[in-house]
Parts: sequence; structure tokens; C-alpha cells
Amino acid sequence: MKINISDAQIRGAHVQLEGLSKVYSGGTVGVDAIDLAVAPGEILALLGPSGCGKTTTLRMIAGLITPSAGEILIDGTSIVSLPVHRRNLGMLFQNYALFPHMSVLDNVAFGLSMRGVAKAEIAERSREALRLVQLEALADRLPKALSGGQQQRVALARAIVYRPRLLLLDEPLGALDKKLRESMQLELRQLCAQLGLTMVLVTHDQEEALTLADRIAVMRGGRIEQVGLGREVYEHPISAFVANFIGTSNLVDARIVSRDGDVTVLETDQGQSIHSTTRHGFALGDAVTVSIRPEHVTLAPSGASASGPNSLEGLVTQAVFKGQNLAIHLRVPGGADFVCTIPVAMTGSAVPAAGQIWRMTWPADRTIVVSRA
Amino acid sequence: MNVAATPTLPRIEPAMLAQLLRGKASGVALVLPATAFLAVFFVWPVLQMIVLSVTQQRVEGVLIEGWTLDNYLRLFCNDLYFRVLLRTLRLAAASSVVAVLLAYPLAIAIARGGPGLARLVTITLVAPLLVNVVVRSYGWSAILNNAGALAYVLKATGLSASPPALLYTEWAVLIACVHVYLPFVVMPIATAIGRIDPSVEEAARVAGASRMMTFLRVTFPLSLPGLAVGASLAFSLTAAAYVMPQILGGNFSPLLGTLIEQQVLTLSDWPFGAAISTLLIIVVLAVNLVFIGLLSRRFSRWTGGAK
Amino acid sequence: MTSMNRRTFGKLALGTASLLAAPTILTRNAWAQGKEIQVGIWGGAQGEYVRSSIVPQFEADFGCTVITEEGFTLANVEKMRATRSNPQFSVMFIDDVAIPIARDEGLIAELPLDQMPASEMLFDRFNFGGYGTGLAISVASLFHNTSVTPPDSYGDLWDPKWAGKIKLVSPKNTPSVFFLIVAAALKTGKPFSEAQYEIGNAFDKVAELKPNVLNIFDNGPVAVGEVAQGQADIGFLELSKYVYPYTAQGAPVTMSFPKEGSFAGNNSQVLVKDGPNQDLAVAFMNRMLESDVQKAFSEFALTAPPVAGIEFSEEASKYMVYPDTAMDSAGLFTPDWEFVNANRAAWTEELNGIFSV
Amino acid sequence: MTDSVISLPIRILVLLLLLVIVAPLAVPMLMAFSDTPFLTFPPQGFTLRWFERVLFGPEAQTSFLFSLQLAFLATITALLLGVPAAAALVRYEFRGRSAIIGLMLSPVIVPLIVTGVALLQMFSSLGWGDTLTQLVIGHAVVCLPYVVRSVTASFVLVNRDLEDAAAVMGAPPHKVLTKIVWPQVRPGILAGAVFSFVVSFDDYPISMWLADGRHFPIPLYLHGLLERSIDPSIAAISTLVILFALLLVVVIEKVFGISIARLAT
Repeated sequence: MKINISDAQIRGAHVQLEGLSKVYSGGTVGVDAIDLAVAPGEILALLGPSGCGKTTTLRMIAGLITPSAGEILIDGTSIVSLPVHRRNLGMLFQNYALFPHMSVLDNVAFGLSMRGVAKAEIAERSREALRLVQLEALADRLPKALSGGQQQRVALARAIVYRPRLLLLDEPLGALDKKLRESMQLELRQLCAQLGLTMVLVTHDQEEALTLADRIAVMRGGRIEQVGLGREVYEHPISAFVANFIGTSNLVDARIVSRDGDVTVLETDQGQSIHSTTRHGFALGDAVTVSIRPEHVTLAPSGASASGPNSLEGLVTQAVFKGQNLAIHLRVPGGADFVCTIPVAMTGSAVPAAGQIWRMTWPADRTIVVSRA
Repeated sequence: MNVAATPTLPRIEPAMLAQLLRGKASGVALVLPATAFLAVFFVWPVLQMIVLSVTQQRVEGVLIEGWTLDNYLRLFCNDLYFRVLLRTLRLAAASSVVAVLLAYPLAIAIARGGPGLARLVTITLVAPLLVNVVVRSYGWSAILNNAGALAYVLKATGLSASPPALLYTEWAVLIACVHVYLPFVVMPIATAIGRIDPSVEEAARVAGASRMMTFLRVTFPLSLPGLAVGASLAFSLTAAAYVMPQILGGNFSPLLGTLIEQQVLTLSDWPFGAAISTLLIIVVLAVNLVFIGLLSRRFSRWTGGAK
Repeated sequence: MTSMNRRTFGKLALGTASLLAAPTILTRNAWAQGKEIQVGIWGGAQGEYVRSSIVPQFEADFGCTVITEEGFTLANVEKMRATRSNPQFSVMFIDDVAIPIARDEGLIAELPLDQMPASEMLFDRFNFGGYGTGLAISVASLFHNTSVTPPDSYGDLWDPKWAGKIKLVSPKNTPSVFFLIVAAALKTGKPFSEAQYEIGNAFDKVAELKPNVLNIFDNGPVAVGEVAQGQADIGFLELSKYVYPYTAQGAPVTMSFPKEGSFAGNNSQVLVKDGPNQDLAVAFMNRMLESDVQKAFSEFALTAPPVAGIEFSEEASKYMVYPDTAMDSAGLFTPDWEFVNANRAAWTEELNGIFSV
Repeated sequence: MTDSVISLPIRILVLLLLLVIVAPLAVPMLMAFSDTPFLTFPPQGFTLRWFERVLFGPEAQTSFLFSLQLAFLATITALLLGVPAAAALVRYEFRGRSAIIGLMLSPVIVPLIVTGVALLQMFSSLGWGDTLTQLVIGHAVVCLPYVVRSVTASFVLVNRDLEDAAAVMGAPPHKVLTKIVWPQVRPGILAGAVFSFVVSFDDYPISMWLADGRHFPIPLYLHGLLERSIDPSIAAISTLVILFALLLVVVIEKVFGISIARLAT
């Protein structure tokens, strides 16, 4: 029977985590009762700073760590009691974890030979998988003779050759340079879509999460802070932590002083007034943080009349050229620092320079109210 | 740099050490003391001993000088020495194989176990090394003899009414040799396993390999450099052993080491003792070279060239 | 060849120290002041007594230093050989077996017996042609667990009823020669004195004993202890000095003396040729032969003295064959060591061939 | 990060193996308390007099202290010779490198009894060196392979990037050596030192030839005891040596701050 990986569309697994916890023997809580669902064929990124529990969660799914409590369901069946090697998963590691003593082909063939597949078929399917990652020519090399990108592609071929329904990725591209990483990200996405694989990805790199994943789960201190589509999380972070972890935000601590329909009026700790028309769940008097993305701030020379409710003057401390954008750092009276980015093409003649005072304005519908910290 | 900040170091030293860290001739300078030391205090005296075996022989209890090959002819004229040589090789090989088999679980416990387990295993392996081999051999004899601890336990627990006679057999010698040389096998294997990236093993398990298959296909092959060192140590040390065959073998299974000791201490036949020693050295050296050569060539193909 | 080394400095320093410390001794043995000799002694009870009693008294009497080093006969001979060009020992304790070898190889010097007044009481048989003196005489014979009835004759030991119950002495040890003489005597029916020359033809007899042998022992005390524990019935054979200390302490092991006779194990002392401070060495050897020293030494180690005229308590004499007339009547045999030494390598090879499986 | 790498069956197997390793020591240890003048199992009665005899016997004390001194000096010598050699063997390519590696490890192959007497013969024909020096040299010869082996292994693992990084940050070579290289090779050197110490402390075949009455290492003393009579004081000494080994572990962990478990990794 001839099996062709690229032909065979797999229906990716449906993954559910229910109350999944890991408490280490010292009493440290690694993961604290998280619930999460991944749809078939979906790419989910677990994003967070180191120590947030994302890797522990991934390793619990893989079976490399035994959960202290909770369930891991794949297509509705619990796999918690299944040993690692019976879970039929694929996994990519940050350092590729290729078997140094086996040729590229043998690395790829490993999973198949563990599954007792006939020899001829192993050879055929392994070569097929290598063709898929465009490394067929290097089949007889040893891993040490390959570049980092090639090694990770071998690892990918090794992980998908036995057609797992779920692919786990542990910071898979962290060791590659930026260019290679970007092309690998696209390659991975394409391959997953092609194969219909479900993927769970662990990363601390928000850009990677945004590029690769359909949905992002931001983790913090063993819990999931927010889950959602990449754009949704970016545009509507629920906390200052998420707002700052995904993209850059100007964060200003404030208090809600009044509400009028869609319009919330806030007063910053320095006494300035800010208007927001975005939805949020806070009540009058709540201490909150206001998040404004740098690209939503427009700058005008000092003294120009305010064009909206949200307007602040600040002293330019730095102007940094970033290729397409110019990042302007300003300090407002009271000490808060702001960053705003303006497209280089739009700067015209009047470019803010250090030492000048400029006026910042931003729309109320881009003023996001999030919980503090 | 402020001199006052490092008052204990004389000014000349950094330059000297810089010299040591770089440069090619310095490599030679660093190995020279040890090489010279061994040349003078090891190679030279041992060569003198070997020369003895072709320049002297004992005839009817009296030393005769002059070039001779008789000491070596004697080795081949009597099948006793051939038998003992075979036994020595067999026992040394068995000892290193058994020691390697037992060493793996212990080495894995050291390299991959928690700190508590690793500590327990290391201490249990190393601390007994301070107790003299003779005492440990008598310890085994107290366990293995037919009125000993093993028989006592077997009888008391009703497991066996007539325990097998182990003392004064080659088995007893093998048991004791494995016991005494096991730590020298465990340590290099543990070091080798410790050097294997754990994620490589994890990758194997995720790819569908059971713990056993992961060990056989990944951990074991990657630990071969440690195995080579440990097995060759166990082989060499067992081949030259003479205490265990005496005490536990009841002298029924002498090894070349036993014969050397006998020639030297009982018969004062140094030339013949030196001839047996030369035979032993050559055989052990040959086995080591072949064994280590095979393994390391294999292994350097996998991992070498990285540096 | 020797330069002034640390040991020489040490001697000087020590000499000065004892000069100041012990002025009274100056009067009598002034010549020995500050001198140092090294004596190779045996381990075991004998060595313990020499080190803890005899040496301190001797050092006090002569204001000298005696360094003792424990070893056994053949290792001690080997040390003399290895240090032949630059002797470090002055006196060596070795068994009579090695005296002819040491003499022929020029390792030892003839004794100035005229300077050793205590040697007057020495039985003639223990002066070894002037190249050494006896120190302690043991009997070599069978030893057995007291729950076992020992055989009257060595020949009984070949009986299948002893299968796997005999501990046989290793060719490494001197009593192994006695075993070979026994085997030759049984094979030929001749007395020991003649049988010893026919050992070469007696190895088929030796091989016949093999099924009865549990193991071959190197270490006498260990073997005696194991027989006491009942691991084997009988030991074939060992010197009384290793057996009787156990018997005296109440362990269930003792010796038996088959009708064919037993053997003498003669612990002796020799003077190392060109060893340091020969005069002091001779004085030390003389001290070893003095009656009161010999009496105490013998009672401690349960051996018989080589000198005449010592009275022993009944308790002590139980363990020794003394004086020389008693040795003769007990049939204590001393082999022709020169013949033995010339053939021992070949015999050992034969024994190895028979017993190694 | 990963828990339970070692499965339960392996864990049980390891514990069983440890039991077997300890047994031939535990049995003599039990016998050390036996109130009989010979070794017997099971022990009969209970007494501490063998310990008394060993602890307060001047000979046992002197031998023990001398063995400590000897093992210490031999280890230092082996380290002084072996550590630079191991470093050079890893770091430099020069002609005859593999021959020198072979030489460094060869004392393990030659029967110790031969090495011992060969040394005695040489020392005595040269009339050179006092007994202690001779013993230290003899022991250093047999300790050297263990040091070279462990230290070579640790030097192979040293991350050269760290050295370059430190040098770039302005660390002079001696600082690189003490701050960067030393911490990385320290466990290997310690492992070599421990094995060297143990090998020297337990050595009989070399000491047998080179020792004299004033320099009498503990294995010779033990053999002397065995020649004398087999009484439980031998068991008592072994028990004390084991306790001493455990004390040594504490010292290594507290003073050098290295977990004993890292000896191998």
C-alpha cells in the first residue's frame, strides 16, 4: 500500500485541557488548573515569559511530565494515563534534538520503525517526508553536517512522517536567525494547513505567535490570562500584562470617573482626563490602566489645537529611525513616558526632534481600558 | 587594570598564563612533566623488568644470566599457561560485560535521577572503595560459603534447603571482581549519559519509542565512549587481579596475576614472572587497543569534528 | 652511591637527642648510641611481640633505634634481593627454607657466633651452618574442627568420606612442601627422609586427593578460623603457631599428629650482608636468643625455643615440642631445603596444573 | 523540568544493586560486634572491644594517619602532573599526542605487583629518595591514570565561547582561568582527586615493596592483622574506614561545595 503524506489529508485532533495542574514536589505550582481547547487543524500558541508554565503545559500534553491533577483529552479520550510513546504525537524541540548517531534518513525513519512498519515502506515514507521538507538530497548525511535550518526541517520530517494528529512545538525556531525563522514560520503554517495537523506551539516571542498561530493563549504564573485570535488579543488585551506582552503599549494608570453611554471618562494619576469608547467591564471608581498602541498616536507641533478628547503634550526625548517607522519617545509632565510610531512617509518636513515639545492625540476608540498590572 | 585590586598576583603571572593558554609549544610544556615522570618512574623500571625476562632464568633454584628465550618457551611448552591465559581472558571479558550490564541502571540513576538518588548511588559506590580489597573479598567469602550469610538467609527464609556451592568457584571470583571494579565502570558511563542532551531521548519517546527502545536505540549508542572506558578498565583490572582468585576461587581458578604473584613471591623466579607479566601486558594492551579503537572510531564519526 | 640523605640526617639528629636524654647508658653500650638498624620481622603474634616488647627494651638498653618491618619469609628474601646493591635491612627474619638460597646468592653474611654469647645454648641443629639461627620452632601437621575425629594416618585423607572437606595448603606456603613429602611417602611407603627425593614421581597420588579438597588456602589463620567455623573438617597442613593461638582462645580447632610423623617449621634470623651497623645487628640477634627473651617470646607465640635450658609452665608446654629430644621422639622432620629449592618451581607448576580447573 | 525520568522498576533494580554492593561490607561490619575471637556469621554476642582495640591501638592509628598523609600527597602529586597534562591533551594538537594518552593510562594495565618491585629495584640501585618520597612516587604513578581520565573528560566539556566572551569583556588570561575554566573543570578534577585518593588509600601491591616500618600504610597493617589471626578487629577497622569515607563525603560537600553526585556528571 502506498501512502503519500501530502495526499493524505489528516483530520487534526481536537485537544482539550481540563483543570490541568502541575505542582512540583517542592510545592511550587508550575501550572494552575488551566482549561483550554484546541480545534482540529488549529494552531494554538502558548505565549508568555519564561516560568509562566507554558512549557510545562506542553510537556504534560506530550506526556513528559505527569500532571498533578486535571485531564488531557484528545478527541474526547483521556490520554493522561498513556505513556509518552503511545500518544502518537509529533514534537519539535528548540535544539532540534536530532539523533546524532543516525543519518538524516534514519532520524526520519525512527518513528516508523518504532511502529513496526515494514522496512520497504519505512524507506519510502521517510524519503517522502524528506522530499516534503526539501532535504531528500541530504538523506545520508549525519545531523552534525547540516545547518540549523536544515536540522529543524529534518526534525519536522521526523515528527510528521508517522502522521501524528497533533504537533507540539517547543520554541522550535528560537535558535534560527530572523530571516530563516520567518521563512520557516510560513513553511510550517503551510505544511500544517496542507496536512490538516493540529499544532500547539510554545513561544515567548509574540511576533512568532502572531505569525504562526490562529489563536494565542497568553500565560502568566501558571494560569491562562487571555485566549483569543491573534488580532483580538492584540487589539483587546484584557490586562496591562497582555497589552505589554503582545506588541508595545503606552500604559497609563487611571481611575474611571464617569460613564456616559459608550464613553468612559478616566482621570490619570497625574490628573489628565482621557476618554475611551471601547468596551470594558469596569465600574465607576475602578483603578485601571489605559493602554494606547504607539501606532495610534498622532503627533502635532506644540500649540496646535487639540483635535479630540485625548491630547497630551510631551517633551521629545528620542527619535529613533526604524526603517519604515520613526519611533518617538516623549515625556509628559508628571513623568510618564510615551512612545509613538509614525510612518516615515508621513512625516513630511516637520520631524520631531529631541528637545522639542509635541502634542500627542489619539482616538477614543483606540483607548483600551485594561486591568492594572 | 589597577594593580592594587589584585595584590596577591605577581605581575608576571598573567603573561605567563597567557603563554600557557595560547601557543602550540605550551601544549608540549604542559604534558612534559607528567610524561617525564611516567617515563622515569614507570616505563623505565617496568622495561627493566621486561628485560629481565630475556636476560636471566632460574635453573634449579639458581639464577643464570645471559640472553635467553627459555622463559617464553616455558610459557608455551606447558598447556597450564595457555589454560590460565584463556581463563584470564574469559573472566576479564565476563567481568567487564557483567559490570557494564549492572553499571547501566546505576549510571542512569546518577546521570538522570534526582539529586537524592544520584547522591545515594555515588556514595554507595565510592565509599566502599576505601575498604581494602582483601577485606571485601573475605566479606564475599563470609556471604558465599556454605555456612555463610547467603546460606543462612536462604535457609532461614526457606527459599532453599541446600544453597548452591558458590565459594571456591570461578563464579565467586567473577562476583567479587565485578563488585570491586563496578564503580570504575559506572562513573565513565554516568559521565557519558550525563552528556547526552535529554531532549534527544525525549524526542525518541515522543516519536513512539518505549523507555526500553529509547535506551537501546538512543541512550546506549550515545554512551559508548563511557562504555569503552569503563569496560576496558574492568577488563584490565580483572585480568591483573590476584587477590580475588586466591581468596574466592580457592586457588582452583588461578589467573595470570595469581601466577605472577606466585613466581615472584614464592618461587623468586623474577625472570619467569616478568615473562608472564609481559604476556599479560601484551594481551591486555592488544584487547584494549582493538576494543577502544573500534568503539571510538565509530563514535567520532557520529559526533567528532564538531570542534 | 649513597649520598647524605634524610635518613642519615635523621640518625645524626636522633643520636644527639638520645645522647642528651640518656647519659647513664653511655657508660655501657656507648658504641651503639644513636645507631639505627632495620629489621625485617614477621607479621602475626610473633611480630607483635617483637615490636611491642623486645624492641623497646633493646632500644632502651643500647640507646639505638630499631625499625621493624613486617613481612613474610619470601617477601623478605625478595626485599634483600631488590636492595642488594644498597642494603637497607640489617637483620632479616626468614624461615630456614630460604637460608640456603640467601646464602648461595650472597645476600646474607656468616654469623660471628663468638660475639653472640647467647648462642652457646643454641641446639646444634638450629645454627644452619653458621648462616643463621633458629628463633622459634613450630610443628606443622593436620588441624581439625574439634567435632571431627582426625585420622591416625595421612593416608586416610584420601578416603572418599572426606570429599570436599579438606582445606589444602597452597604451593605458595612452605607447608606445601611437607604435603608433597607426605604424598611421596604414602606412594612409596618410604619414610619422609627418603620419600622427599621421590616427590617428582608422586604427583599421581597428589591428583587423587583432588576430589576431597574444598579449597587451597594461602592464609593460615583464615583457614584455621574457617575450620573452627565448620566450613571444612580438616586442614592439610599448617604450622602450630597459626593454630594454637585459636585453640588457646577456646575456638573449636586443634592439631593432630598422624603416625607417619610431623614437620618442623623453623623460624630463623639471618644477618644481611653489608647491611648498616653490623655490630648493632649482631647485638640484636644475640638479644633474640637470650633465655628470658626466648621464654617470654615462646610463651606468647606458643612456639618452642631453639635454645636449651628453658623451663615452661605446663599450660605453655602443652603447645610446644621441647626440648630437642622431644622433637626427635615426635618425629619432627626437616627437609633437605637445597633439594627442595632446586625443584620447587617444577613442583609448583605441577600443583598448579593439577588443581587449576 | 522533567519528572520521573527513571521508571519504578529501574529504581527498584538500582536499590537492589546498592544492597548487593553494600552486603559484603555489611556482613563484616556486623561481625565487628561479635564476641568471638574469630569472624563468624551470624555474629555471636555483642562487644565493642574490637573497636576499642583498633581505635586506641597506636599501630592502627599510626597506619591510618600515615595512609591519609600518603594518599593526600600522592593525590596532590598526581593532580599537579595530571591536570596540566589532561588540559594540554584536550586543547592542543601535537605529534605523539595519542601515544602520550596511551602512556598516561598504561599504569592500569601493568600488574601493580610488577610496578611495585620494579620501582623498589630502581630506587634501591640508585640509592635515591627516602621512603615517603618513594611511596608517594609509586602511588602517584598508579593514581595518575584516574586523574588524567577524569580531568580530560571535564576539559572536553569546557565551553570555549565562555572563555572568548570573558576575554572580550576584558578578563586577563589568569582571570579567564580562575573564573571561567576552573568552575567548569572543578567537578572533573574533584572526581579525579577522589578516585586517586581512594586508589592510593587502598593500595597494597605498591606499598608492600616500598614501605618500611616507619611508613606503614593501613592496607599493610590490615594484611599483617590477617596474617596474625582473623579476629573481628579487621571488621572493626573496615567499619571505621567506611565511617571515615562518609565523613569525607560531608567534607567534600560542605568545604568544596560540590554535591558528591556531580562526581560523575
